[in-house]
Amino acid sequence: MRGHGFLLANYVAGDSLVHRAPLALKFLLVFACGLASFVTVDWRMSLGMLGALCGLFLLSGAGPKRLWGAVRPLAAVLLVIGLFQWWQLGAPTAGRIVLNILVCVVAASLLTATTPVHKLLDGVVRAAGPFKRFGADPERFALTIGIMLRSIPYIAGTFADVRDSARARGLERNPRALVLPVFITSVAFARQTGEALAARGLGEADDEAED
Amino acid sequence: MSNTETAATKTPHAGRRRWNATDLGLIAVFAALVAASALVPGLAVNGFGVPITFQTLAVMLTGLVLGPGRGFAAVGLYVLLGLAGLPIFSQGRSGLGILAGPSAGYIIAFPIAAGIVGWLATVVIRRTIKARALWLFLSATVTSVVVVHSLGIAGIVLNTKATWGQAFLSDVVFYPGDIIKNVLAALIAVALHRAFPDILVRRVKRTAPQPAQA
Amino acid sequence: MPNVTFDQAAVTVPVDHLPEPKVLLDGVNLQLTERRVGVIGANGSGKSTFLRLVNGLVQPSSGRVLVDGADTVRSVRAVRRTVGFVFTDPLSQLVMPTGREDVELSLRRSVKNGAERRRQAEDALDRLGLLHLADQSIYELSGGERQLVALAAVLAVEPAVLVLDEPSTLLDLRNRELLRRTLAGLDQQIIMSTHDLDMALDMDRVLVIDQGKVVFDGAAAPAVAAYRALCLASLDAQEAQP
Amino acid sequence: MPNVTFDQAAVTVPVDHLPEPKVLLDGVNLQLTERRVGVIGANGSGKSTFLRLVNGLVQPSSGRVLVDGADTVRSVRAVRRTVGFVFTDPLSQLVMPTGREDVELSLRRSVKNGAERRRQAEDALDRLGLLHLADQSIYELSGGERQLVALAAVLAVEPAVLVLDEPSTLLDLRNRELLRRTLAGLDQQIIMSTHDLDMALDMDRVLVIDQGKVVFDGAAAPAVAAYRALCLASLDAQEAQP
Ligand SMILES: Nc1ncnc2c1ncn2[C@@H]1O[C@H](COP(=O)(O)OP(=O)(O)OP(=O)(O)O)[C@@H](O)[C@H]1O
Ligand SMILES: Nc1ncnc2c1ncn2[C@@H]1O[C@H](COP(=O)(O)OP(=O)(O)OP(=O)(O)O)[C@@H](O)[C@H]1O
Ligand SMILES: O=C(O)CCCC[C@@H]1SC[C@@H]2NC(=O)N[C@@H]21
Ligand SMILES: [Mg+2]
Ligand SMILES: [Mg+2]
Repeated sequence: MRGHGFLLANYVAGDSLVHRAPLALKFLLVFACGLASFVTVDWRMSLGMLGALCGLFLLSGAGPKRLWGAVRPLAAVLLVIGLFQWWQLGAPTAGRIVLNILVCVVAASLLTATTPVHKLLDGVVRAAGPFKRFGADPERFALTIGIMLRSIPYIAGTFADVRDSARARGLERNPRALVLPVFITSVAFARQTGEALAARGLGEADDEAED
Repeated sequence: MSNTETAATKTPHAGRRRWNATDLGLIAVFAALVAASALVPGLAVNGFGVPITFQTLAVMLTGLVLGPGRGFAAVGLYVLLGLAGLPIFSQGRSGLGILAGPSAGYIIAFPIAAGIVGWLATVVIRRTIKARALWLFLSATVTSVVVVHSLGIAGIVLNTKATWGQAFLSDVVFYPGDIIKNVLAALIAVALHRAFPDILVRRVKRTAPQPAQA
Repeated sequence: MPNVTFDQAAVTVPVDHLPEPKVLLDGVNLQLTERRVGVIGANGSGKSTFLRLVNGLVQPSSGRVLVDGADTVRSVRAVRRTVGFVFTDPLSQLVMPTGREDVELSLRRSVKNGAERRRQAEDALDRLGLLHLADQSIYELSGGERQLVALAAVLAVEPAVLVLDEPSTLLDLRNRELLRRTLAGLDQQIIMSTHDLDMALDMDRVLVIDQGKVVFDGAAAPAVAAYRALCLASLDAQEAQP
Repeated sequence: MPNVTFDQAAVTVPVDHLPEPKVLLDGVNLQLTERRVGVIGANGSGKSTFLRLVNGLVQPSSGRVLVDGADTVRSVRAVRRTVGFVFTDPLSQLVMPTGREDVELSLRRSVKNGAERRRQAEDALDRLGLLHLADQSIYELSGGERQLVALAAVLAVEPAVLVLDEPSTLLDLRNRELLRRTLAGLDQQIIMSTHDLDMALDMDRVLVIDQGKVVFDGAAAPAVAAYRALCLASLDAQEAQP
């Protein structure tokens, strides 16, 4: 679980059109998809968008497995929402809602699957540049985002690991042994990551600069 | 060598302490925790399509464990990335459009709530050893009523054509769940403070003054 | 002694970017009835996968694994009652904030009375000389102290089969000796992987695993010799390469 | 060689359930200028604390630690540029999904240009013979490969001092030998803790730490002998007790 693209597909090296597209453009696409999902009124339009995005994703060479990997964690949620909305608002609306969510997920994965992490960080650093004068530190901001993106699959992974260690001791029915460790391991992971960065001189505030 | 020069610039506790790498790690991971909590399917939905979610648990826990500054930053980062297009709002939604929807008030309230409950937690941790869980629970519940639910209701009224009364009634359904989640958040927070005693109130003090010269 | 049987057990996992699934363990056929069984082999050879099969943490993709006749897939719960498991990384095993709480958690299933549980937990910690660290956060223990606490948590419940995945990696000379003596004093069956070849030499039977296959199975001394030969061969191969 | 100076450095931490703060390290006075310094001692004696002082991951509660004259508290950034740190578990150190990205992360601070960074990262991986693994997920690497990738990420920024906390514990025979050879080929000053006494014997100077104090400081062979004696004494004391 740990190493897998969860919600966001992992980067796949490549030289496709999507890989070479400027980061700003890809981000704009993600952003637009987020907006569009509130504007589209017809499920057929959503379906069209989803189809186009999936096409782009496959064009990038990242493969259908990765695409499915990113979407899979949401499958249960989407099924529940879909059925519930169908019952409440009818099939077309339910379809639109579910498709719109998929559009957002695939768009975000398209960005992460075709952009190496350091380019993403460079992009954030550039975007946050103007806030420097208000005391922001773009480099550290970008680093934090980088760690967060990496932590989502990690946390999902700890669920599995914790279940393993509870099972190994025959405690798989003990809610305390299942819930608490997820949080404890996540915090431990956070501190470990922080220390690992600090040891490499990353992420610390400038001590030479104003303090 | 550089002693005289650095002595002047390094005043560790004057003014705001700057975050170190560990703080950044904590902010990032708690933001991720909130994101992960949004994906746990929220079954019931109130009249305006706002689901019951585990976000409130994660948001309160973030404040209770990280304190005001880092708590606000972590949940703020989560909201920012969600608005930017990462599918991490409830039910995998994302984007600026959410600000026009019925959840808008709740989402805006999240970082503020984390900040306030974080401040309360600092006070509780400094003052108490026993019954910490109870005080933390009370802090979370007061914050959730005063900040999350009131801003949430305001959001519903603003973004839908509902009256205050309708909005209030639709919000009330969340209370039982939120209270249970706050109990959990408080219990987990107490355990986390035991596992990581220096996470919020820094215990390590520099005892002896620095020798001026070697 | 209990009887751990591998019946054509194989483990394969699909890997994202490979067309074929990866073979972690390849059709293992064995009956383990000795009191002390050692498992040695290179990093990534499949030792942990092998051990995890014994208590059902990993399920065979084909074939079966039986502990005293109970299938690790169909009767997981029975198997887990018989088999205790110690992870290499103590932090992936310790789930409570302090050592005491963690050992007590282990005992929850077998000891219902709270006071008695507490007594037994302290006992277990004391046997490894850890009582003074019982209430310290596990994140503030040193690496070796943590590994001992993890061991205490599993030893406390006295399982009939004890599976240990490299239990001595973080231990110092003294605690390694303590672990050796502790294990020597136990009546349970022990199945243990280790990179510490001295420890392997104590075993009644040693398996050498290489690339998912059991390539040697026999007495300790020749097994260790076989493993050393394997290592040297691969080092020489690498030397020759560039 | 760089000069690492401990000037009455002590580390104490308050522990919740204890009335007195705990002493982790007790007024250490040392100058380390040798090329290879080993640190050995029992579990919980204070080795990791000692090593962490060198790059400011732990701050002295009193006294000072200087690296080439720079104080580890007042000039952390300068110190961290000079001192690279390798943790026991490479997975806790590698923060990016692939080796290449992790090494590039290391270089972020010093190299602003993306293409140049990429080139230097490949260089760093190539120097340890790891280029062919650059794009593999770190979870799919073997233990030894992972440890070497972690080392490459630290070496990429060319630190003058390399601190390693038990780098070989998770490694098999072959990878241990590989790590040894790699370390032997480096120009940096190396300060390393280890429970592997063979590895300690390679060092130019070895410190034995016991209960927060440096109880021996000298050549490798007598240091290892002193440590063995210490262990035996404490084991005998325990035997005698019950
Ligand atoms: N879920 C998985 N998916 C893909 N590969 C895996 C998975 N689990 C293990 N592996 C791979 O299977 C091989 C065997 O792993 P295993 O953990 O059993 O090795 P090991 O002998 O215990 O090694 P070590 O001595 O380093 O602990 C390794 O190459 C590992 O990378
Ligand atoms: N933050 C802390 N709070 C309280 N005690 C601590 C803390 N950190 C470490 N200790 C204690 O300090 C002692 C020294 O720890 P340290 O990690 O330096 O030992 P070590 O020599 O590296 O041991 P090992 O060989 O097991 O890694 C241990 O007894 C540990 O329990
Ligand atoms: O769409 C979102 O991401 C936000 C959903 C907000 C849900 C609110 S938070 C307070 C209240 N308690 C719940 O369980 N759900 C609502
Ligand atoms: Mg293993
Ligand atoms: Mg240590």
